[in-house]
Amino acid sequence: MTVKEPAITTELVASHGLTPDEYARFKALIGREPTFTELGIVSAMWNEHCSYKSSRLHLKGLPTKAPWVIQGPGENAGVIDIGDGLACVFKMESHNHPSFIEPYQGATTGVGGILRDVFTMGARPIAALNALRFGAPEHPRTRHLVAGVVAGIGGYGNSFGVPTVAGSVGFHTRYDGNILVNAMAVGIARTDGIFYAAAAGVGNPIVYLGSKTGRDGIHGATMASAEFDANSEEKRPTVQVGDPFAEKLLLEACLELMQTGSVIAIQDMGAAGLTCSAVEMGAKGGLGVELDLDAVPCREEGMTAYEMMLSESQERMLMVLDPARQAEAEAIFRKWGLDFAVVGHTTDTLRFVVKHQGEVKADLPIRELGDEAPLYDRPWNEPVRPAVLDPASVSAPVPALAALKQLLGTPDLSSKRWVWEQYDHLILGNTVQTPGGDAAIVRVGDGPKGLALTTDVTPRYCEADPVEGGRQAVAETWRNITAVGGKPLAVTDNLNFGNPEKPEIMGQFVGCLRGISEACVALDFPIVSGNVSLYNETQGRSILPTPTIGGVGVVADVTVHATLAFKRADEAILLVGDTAGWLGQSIYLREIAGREEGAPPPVDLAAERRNGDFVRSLILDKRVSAVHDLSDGGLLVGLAEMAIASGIGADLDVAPAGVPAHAFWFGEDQARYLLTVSRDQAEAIEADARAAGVPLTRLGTTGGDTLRLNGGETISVEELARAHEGWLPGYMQKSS
Amino acid sequence: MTNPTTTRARVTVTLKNGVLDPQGKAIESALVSLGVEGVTGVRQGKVFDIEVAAADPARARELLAAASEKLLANTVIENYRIELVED
Amino acid sequence: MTNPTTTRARVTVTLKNGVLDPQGKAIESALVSLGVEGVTGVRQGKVFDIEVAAADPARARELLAAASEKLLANTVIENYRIELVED
Amino acid sequence: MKAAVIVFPGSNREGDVVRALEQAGAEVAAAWHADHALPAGTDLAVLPGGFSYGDYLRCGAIAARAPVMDAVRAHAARGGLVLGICNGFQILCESGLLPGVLMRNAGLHFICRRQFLRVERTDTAFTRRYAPGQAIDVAIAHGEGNYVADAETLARLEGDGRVAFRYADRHGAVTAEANPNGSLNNIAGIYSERLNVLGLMPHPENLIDDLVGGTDGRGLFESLLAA
Ligand SMILES: Nc1ncnc2c1ncn2[C@@H]1O[C@H](COP(=O)(O)OP(=O)(O)O)[C@@H](O)[C@H]1O
Ligand SMILES: [Mg+2]
Repeated sequence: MTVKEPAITTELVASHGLTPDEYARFKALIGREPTFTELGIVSAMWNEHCSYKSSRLHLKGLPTKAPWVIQGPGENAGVIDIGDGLACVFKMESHNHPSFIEPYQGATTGVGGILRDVFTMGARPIAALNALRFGAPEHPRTRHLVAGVVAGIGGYGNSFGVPTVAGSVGFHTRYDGNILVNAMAVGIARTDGIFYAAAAGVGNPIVYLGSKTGRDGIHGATMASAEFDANSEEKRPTVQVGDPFAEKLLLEACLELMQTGSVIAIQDMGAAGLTCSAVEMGAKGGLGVELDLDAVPCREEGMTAYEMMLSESQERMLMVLDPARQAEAEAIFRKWGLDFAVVGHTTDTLRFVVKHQGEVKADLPIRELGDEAPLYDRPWNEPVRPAVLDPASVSAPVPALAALKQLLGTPDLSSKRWVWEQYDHLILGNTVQTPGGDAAIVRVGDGPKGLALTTDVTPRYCEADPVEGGRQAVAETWRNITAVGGKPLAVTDNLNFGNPEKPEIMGQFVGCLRGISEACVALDFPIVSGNVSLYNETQGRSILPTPTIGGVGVVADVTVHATLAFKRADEAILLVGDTAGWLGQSIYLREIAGREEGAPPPVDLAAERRNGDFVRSLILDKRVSAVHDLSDGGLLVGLAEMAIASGIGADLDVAPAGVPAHAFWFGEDQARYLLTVSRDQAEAIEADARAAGVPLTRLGTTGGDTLRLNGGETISVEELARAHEGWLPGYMQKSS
Repeated sequence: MTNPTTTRARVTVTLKNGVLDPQGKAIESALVSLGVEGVTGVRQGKVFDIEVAAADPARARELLAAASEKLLANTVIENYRIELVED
Repeated sequence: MTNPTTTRARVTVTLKNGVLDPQGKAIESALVSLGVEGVTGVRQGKVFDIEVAAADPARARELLAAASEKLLANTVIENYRIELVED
Repeated sequence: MKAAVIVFPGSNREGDVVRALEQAGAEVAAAWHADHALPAGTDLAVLPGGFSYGDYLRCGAIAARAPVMDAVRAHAARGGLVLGICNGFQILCESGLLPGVLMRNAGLHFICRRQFLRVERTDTAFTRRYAPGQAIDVAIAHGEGNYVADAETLARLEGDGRVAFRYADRHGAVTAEANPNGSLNNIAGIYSERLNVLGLMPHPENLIDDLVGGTDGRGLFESLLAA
């Protein structure tokens, strides 16, 4: 049964997302009209997602090198050396659009995809993280999206068996039509056991592994199907369904197979499945690839070459195997109940040849598919920097502690316990620091080494000033790792922006990247992997620029780390870092004063480093009992979080000098930490800070079960805890 | 035995064609290994047995359609079917 | 379009009377809070659409009963019902 | 003590329980779902947590019918010890080794958090290292842990003292607020008639280390080793 393929028309080309110029370029490259299958292949290879055509130019400038970087961007995930022959493999990826359409399945397949990226490189996943942005709580779809996305992330990770240990959740009306679901996975491999995508050797078998291929997620073409197939809607679900069980088996089978030494190259099938994976393996290895689609395990009957090449069915892998070990490899996959099929071989022709039912469906130059992909230097506008907001111009309508309680119960600052309690964060028995702290700490094997992990970004800062916002995202990531005693090593990024064809959006992108680069250089914090998600825009309104940063640090001995909870009464509370009372773009300004304006807090990277290194050395010398970095909401919010986590109160007796009180308490100045130390240590630490050039202020003392400001206002810790813990579960219970 | 002012109904929710059904797949292979011969395909769906406070069948269907659209079925990947139960 | 040597069937598995159904209860209250009026009871069950390689209906039923008893239903708390689908 | 930890496709907490057993001094071997026998000399068969066969259909349903379960049944019938944790508990119920079923949590969400349990009796092979009525701090991580049984079964379990653990508050008080999933009578774990089979939803194997939450889970494994 052969299906008649549609003729290549201008409309068909356009519906594949290719511009007339791009199509002309492709035709020139191959010297003839493409076949329908070839059109599908090039549309997949040259779309934004695979080709990075709008962003590639700017990504080139990112700092990606350091002595401990084993593999930077360009492979399935980044790899860093964490000592003792071990490597940490990690990456973050978005699944924004699918999660908006179908939150549960969109999120599951996002988690599945990023886990696959990590174990494709030979690493066993040991932790997952996520960064989520939803629309305004009042928006009619928000509750449904939150419920579905959270259940989906848990549904996949819990079943797969990886602890989900950290993340972030934010709400803003600018995400009403485009939520963000960024998922990060972290794995551990031996430094001598990393696997790459580059094929090697002519005539080696290309093997398909995992689940069968269905008509999942074949976009581009769904359209043209009017004449192609009347039932296309039913037949080609645009939403993929995740199967964590299959992925768990795939993980075990792949790692077992890698042990045998039979794997020459491996690539997971992600976006544009078979097309991208096969082309990349060949192009990276300087080889041609010939596929025979008759051998592809299919879930449905009558699948065409076009459909097989574009299917995004999940839980699939492509490998180049040592032919001598093929039988051994197949036995492993059969044992795990997975499909195993030789679907092609490597060639020395540098052509990408696809055969189906005895016909050649595609015959393309393999390197050019990637190398000759369009590259755009899109015009961009230098963003206008907003004026600095004078804190004295911001009124303080409510007393500080009343404002504090209100802030703790706002969507952005409220506890996200409702979310992370749906994630198994304890499995594997190595979660030394659970969600709720500054960074999670996961022990590596039986220790003593551990990893400190976090994801961060402050989109409102990025919107107001992309460069400063980019710097801040990296700085906060670095700070969160530092606050638990970790040594920050490297980051992955997930750059979520609107339509890059608009110069102001491109300006945000370029600006954020510049800020990110500066901070990564200054903090010795290279970028080893990442993902770009553009066109997050509905009806002309884009999301807030959201370059999520995922950070990894190493904790040399997990028995020496810090948590944010107060440990006991009668300890000194110290503030590290300068406080100018920066209210521009603060949560206080938005939630209490009802304004969203001003320049975001400036990031002094030298101060970040100086203050952070000082705090880390105190932690490693076991001189502090609790540490928390300051970010959203400022000083009092940070202090309240330390009190709530412990049930212990505090007495603050510092009179803010030269700064309006509410700006002191709620300003979002950067490079700051709160510490507690035993009272007899305080003076020595103050002296050390002075010597190191680190600003340090004594704020007060822990104790009791209330917060007290300068002997005046008080509020019970319990009342604060109720406000903090109450909002999200209360919101999720209400009817939409 | 039923209250004359209520209607009983069954809503059946099934996956659309072509949507992967991991559950069906796992059940199918379990049946094979349990020695149940000849099973060549399994797809799993849900049923909801519902009682609605509406005596009029048209009104009952209306309520059930609302329930299905809003909650019972995920219409991106599932179809639903409403049947009223006669006693 | 079906193969004449196979039979298609639907097995419906429902909770026995008296067995608590937390999911059904939760759906009921969710429907209420979604503003779907008049739902006075929900019980959730499962359906399995199965193809068996048996042309003879009696033989097909036999296989499906085996599948249900051995796996599809937990007969401690669930009932099952087999219907053959006519084309 | 020789323990056999049984791995099904989709098991995922087998490593956690192996670590707890080994730390307590057990000799641990792995068994595979397709095996027809337990490793020679097995004293204790352990069904670990996870999502066996994806937990599709019903939790534990497919695993309960795997070949290795005949061997587990025979082992139990001989009076051998069997421990099922979380998915393992679900498998024991599905296989008929323990009565009742575990249904969807009353709140319908998967819940992962720390949870206190009251130890109901300390004269069994699993709990002799605990004090009677002791409140232990362990972890739960499940979506379907809502224990349900018919009235008669429940009365028999209670009458025979076969409830092993109940969800409780930090003082050991068994209250509705302390019940995370809606289980009848706050039941977190039950024994078989001869007290040689224990199924429980919580994860004592994740609380064996001061650095990772605490050590209240150790008592269970140390009890077994003292058996
Ligand atoms: N989606 C999520 N998944 C897991 N943990 C989360 C999630 N959202 C927030 N958390 C956790 O809640 C705590 C507070 O989050 P956040 O306010 O973003 O921390 P910080 O200000 O230190 O970056 C962190 O421990 C974080 O890991
Ligand atoms: Mg922090």
